[in-house]
Amino acid sequence: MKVGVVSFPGSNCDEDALLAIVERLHESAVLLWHKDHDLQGADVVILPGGFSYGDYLRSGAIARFSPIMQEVVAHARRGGPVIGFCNGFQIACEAGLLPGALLRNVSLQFRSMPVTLRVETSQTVFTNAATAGARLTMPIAHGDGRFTADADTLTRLESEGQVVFRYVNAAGEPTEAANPNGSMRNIAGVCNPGGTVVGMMPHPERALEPLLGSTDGLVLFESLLASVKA
Amino acid sequence: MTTHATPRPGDPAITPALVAEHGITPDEYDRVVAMLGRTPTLTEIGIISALWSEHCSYKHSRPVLKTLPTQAPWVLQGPGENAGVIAIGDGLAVAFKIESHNHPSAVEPYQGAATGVGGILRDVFTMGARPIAMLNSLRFGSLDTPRVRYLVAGVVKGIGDYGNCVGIPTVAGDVMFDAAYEGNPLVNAMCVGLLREEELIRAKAEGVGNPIIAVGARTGRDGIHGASFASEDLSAETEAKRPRVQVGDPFTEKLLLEASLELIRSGHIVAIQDMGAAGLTSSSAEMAERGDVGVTIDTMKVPVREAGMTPYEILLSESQERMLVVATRGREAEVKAILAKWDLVAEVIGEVIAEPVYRVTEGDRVVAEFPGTRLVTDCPQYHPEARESDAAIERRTRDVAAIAEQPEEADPIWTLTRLLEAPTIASKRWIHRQYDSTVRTSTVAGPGHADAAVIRIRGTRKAIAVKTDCNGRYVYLDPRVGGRIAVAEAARNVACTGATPRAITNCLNFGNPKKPEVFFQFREAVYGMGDACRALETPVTGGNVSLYNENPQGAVYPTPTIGMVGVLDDAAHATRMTFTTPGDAILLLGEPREELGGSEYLAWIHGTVAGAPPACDLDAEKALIDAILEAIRAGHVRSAHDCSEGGLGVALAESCIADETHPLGAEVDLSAWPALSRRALLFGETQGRIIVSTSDADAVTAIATRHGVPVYRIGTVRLATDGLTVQVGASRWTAPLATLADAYHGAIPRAMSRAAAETVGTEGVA
Amino acid sequence: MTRFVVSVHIVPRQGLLDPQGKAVADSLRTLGFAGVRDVHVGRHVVLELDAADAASAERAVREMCSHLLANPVTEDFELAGVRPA
Amino acid sequence: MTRFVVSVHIVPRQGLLDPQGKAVADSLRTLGFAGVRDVHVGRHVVLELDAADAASAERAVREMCSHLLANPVTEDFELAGVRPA
Ligand SMILES: Nc1ncnc2c1ncn2[C@@H]1O[C@H](COP(=O)(O)OP(=O)(O)O)[C@@H](O)[C@H]1O
Ligand SMILES: [Mg+2]
Repeated sequence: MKVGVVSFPGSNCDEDALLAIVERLHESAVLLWHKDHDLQGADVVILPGGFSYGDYLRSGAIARFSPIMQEVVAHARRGGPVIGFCNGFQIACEAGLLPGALLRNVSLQFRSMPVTLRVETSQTVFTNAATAGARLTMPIAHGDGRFTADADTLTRLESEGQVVFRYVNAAGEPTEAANPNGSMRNIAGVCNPGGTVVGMMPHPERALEPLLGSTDGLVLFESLLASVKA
Repeated sequence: MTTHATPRPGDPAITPALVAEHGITPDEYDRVVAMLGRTPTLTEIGIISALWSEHCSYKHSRPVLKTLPTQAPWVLQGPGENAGVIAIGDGLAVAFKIESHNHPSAVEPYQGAATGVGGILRDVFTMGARPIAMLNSLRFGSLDTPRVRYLVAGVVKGIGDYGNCVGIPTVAGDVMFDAAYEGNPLVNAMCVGLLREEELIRAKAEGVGNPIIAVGARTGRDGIHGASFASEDLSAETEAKRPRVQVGDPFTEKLLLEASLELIRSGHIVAIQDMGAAGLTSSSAEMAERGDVGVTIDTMKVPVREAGMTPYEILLSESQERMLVVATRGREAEVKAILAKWDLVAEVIGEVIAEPVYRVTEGDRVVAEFPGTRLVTDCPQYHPEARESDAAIERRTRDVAAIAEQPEEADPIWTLTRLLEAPTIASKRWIHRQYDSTVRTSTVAGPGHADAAVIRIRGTRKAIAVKTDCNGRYVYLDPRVGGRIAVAEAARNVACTGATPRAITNCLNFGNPKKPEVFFQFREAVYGMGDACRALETPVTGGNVSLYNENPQGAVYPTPTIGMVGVLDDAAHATRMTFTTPGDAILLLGEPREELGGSEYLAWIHGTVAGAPPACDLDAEKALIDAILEAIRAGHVRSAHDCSEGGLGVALAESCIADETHPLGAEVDLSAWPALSRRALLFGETQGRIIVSTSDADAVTAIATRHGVPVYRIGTVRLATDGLTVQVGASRWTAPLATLADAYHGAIPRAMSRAAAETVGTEGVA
Repeated sequence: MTRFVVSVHIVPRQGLLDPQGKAVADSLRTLGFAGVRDVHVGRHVVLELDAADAASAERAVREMCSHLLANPVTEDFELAGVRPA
Repeated sequence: MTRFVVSVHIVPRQGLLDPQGKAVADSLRTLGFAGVRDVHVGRHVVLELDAADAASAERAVREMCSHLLANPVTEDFELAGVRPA
């Protein structure tokens, strides 16, 4: 498997994502430069976290127009796997790869802390090795994570199984207190209808080693490996 | 030699008033005239005012700073560069530095703090190091006032937004609240970077004919005279200087970081320096001085943001996110190509020259010219008078034992709960959850988890531990002892995680040095730091002096903030502060004494800052550090937490509740010290003590004893539902953990929730 | 070509949660401005651009808004003014 | 008491760096809007409030701006409109 990690100007989790693939999964990975039009043969694209273009106008708004994004969108349209973490999720929404938008946290503050997620579907390229209902702990670190969509979109997401993760408390319930950013219906991650494009605010690439406190992010990468190798 | 420079048409005449406005004394002016052999131009006056400001010249502090120890086999770069550097083995090195942004933050907390972070980042990456961690040391007045809450909210958001955007984890720090900082908050930011030893680059201009290149953001009119502004007392007039604030652009900083590291690795450049305080002026003059070469700069070639900027403005602008580079002649195109890749501008603006002058031109007109490097070296040095203030002596010698207990103190749980909600002691989570602490996937112990932050070094088994510390109250009451404690506490915190303390950087926040009592504090505190650095083998590799932190109400507590760096040979040894396992033995390393002076207990419960601060026995501190390190490395230690503000009682409670997701109880018997008053035993801040939890009390006891460290088994870790039980003699009290945790974790969020009304103007960018 | 200054308002779509507006309203009331009923915070973007005439400046800015400046999912925009620079 | 809608523009002070404006301008040019010279991004605040008359609504909002809505160090504000709700 070959993973392409896009480096936008202002990406700052691109190296973390690359090392996750290379050091933890022992698969090959390359950085994809935003000015290029070349996916370098990547089977999978990661849109990493960070502050692309400073997120100055709106998170992800400017990055979406990078030359490389045309190729990423084309790859996704062909059914190629794409996952966006944090800023990558915001970019994917802005680019129309995923529905909805990510607005300023309801607290109006940046939030950096571990959260508990409930896996809502295993029918995606990135969650097929997990069981629906499983709980995962991993860090978030964002100021604009409040997932928002209109009522019709929300209904469709729920009925089509496109809600991938929800913020839950220790008992597994999606309560208001467990929601770090005020997202609608505690949504932490969503996917496209085919389950090939996933976006999520939390950072699974920061939860791959016991030394760093959690290995719960591994299941996403294992799922990916299983689908790509299948 | 004589130098030549002609005034620009329209320049004002050089009058005593104009000279005074630039903060230049008549004596200093005479020195300038003697140096030049003529009347200086306005541009030259501007240059002198910046370079001879306290901020750039250290004219009041240098002789005292020279007494600090700066050497050890692992020190690769001591004071004098953009940052200090120590070797950590495996061919790797760590660059680190702390800097203040107190004055800008007092005026505009959001931008002031943000640009402070930006500046210290640049200091580290200009050494060739990739930043891997940020710390912040903050001092504010009482959270009861709206202005303070506004400052706290703005400063924290500014620090967070900048570091988060650049993508450097902010992992540790320290915060204290005291009325002494009311008008003068302290905002000190520290950055730590990692490099390979051979990548170390110094900011030394070399090679006649080499081009000097301005890199990064364009120069605007912002922050003109920030450096001399940082050297004045805050007053109503300062308010009028508001437009001088600078606005930070962390996105450009991130690009500049990547471009600079790529430049340094490319081999196309010989030197690089941040255009920090006093901008182009100080960066170019300092680079020339270090290389002992001449330079010439044409202000018309500097990329500007606004039309019509004068040489004076261009030289003194403190626009952020800019660098000055000396490249190898003939490589200009390569340098520009690297910057262009990152969408940044680079323009050749000058040259290293054989002629021993510092020259600034505007096109063909020479607007400033100084002989050789005398612009830097001729700055006067002052040896101000030092005298301890009577007020400090009076406070120190007050008999604090005579202060009567309040009736509620009959129940020490009441006192403990009050102390846990003192903002200085309470959890700082409201602050650090606004900081991305896990980006770069190397944070082994982040803020609030351990006495210091632990960052693993990829590709090795190693990790580093970092922490800032300083109790300004101690320094105020006894500067020498307070200076020692600041270093000792930082070392102890780092050692509690399992790291060997290796070196410090420091930020000396004091009042007006021309006042004898302030200079006394300064001199004695630095001597105290030096004592401790020698005893603990942690030399000083750099730092920053911030004077004039005072307003008409008086000076801040003298606050020599210490930034300590330690090294763990095995990241797996990283040890946290909270209990982990019911049934573990709780040991106290070190000896409680009857020391209440300078305590948070007196300040918070009794509103009194008085008494002698706790003694600091440096030999005992060294033995304690050696003992805890040996015990941790032998694998015997489950948690380690030092006793600081709030003493043994608070440290025990923190060991139970600091990790909100995993609280544990404890049962503790402190009957072994019948001679001590109960409040000194529980809340006195005797130094040199660590609480350890262990499954092998005998092994830890044997190690401590071998190092000559007193060790006591004081209790056992229990389930959370058992609460915290403390027994002294025949009396026994139990506190439910929920009560303690609510006080500790809820205090600052509760205080700040009142702040919503004051913080909207601090929005900053999205 | 003439230089024009065009300003646009980009506002959160009606009915969406506007925490910033709410925080401002709460703060204002806390500060004693009891008459405040409701507050909404949007963006005010001022563009200086060269165009053949006012109409084409306006057309260009509308296009910028629907392309980049406003998020079609959550925001509405309106032109607030076009004038020669 | 009448209900008024007052809108204000809060813009970065002239001469100060406006990173947001710069990023947007750069991006618009990259998108092909070559005529864009300069962009500034500020806030557009719409307040609904009860006041005796338009003049006192305006007075109140000016006070809110200098107290809370605009950062006096880095921003300027201007009233953009007052109308009955
Ligand atoms: N401003 C801050 N930013 C990040 N972390 C902080 C800050 N202030 C305190 N912390 C963290 O909170 C914990 C407790 O700090 P402190 O009370 O200073 O410890 P100690 O009393 O042992 O020196 C440490 O992990 C420290 O790094
Ligand atoms: Mg503490």
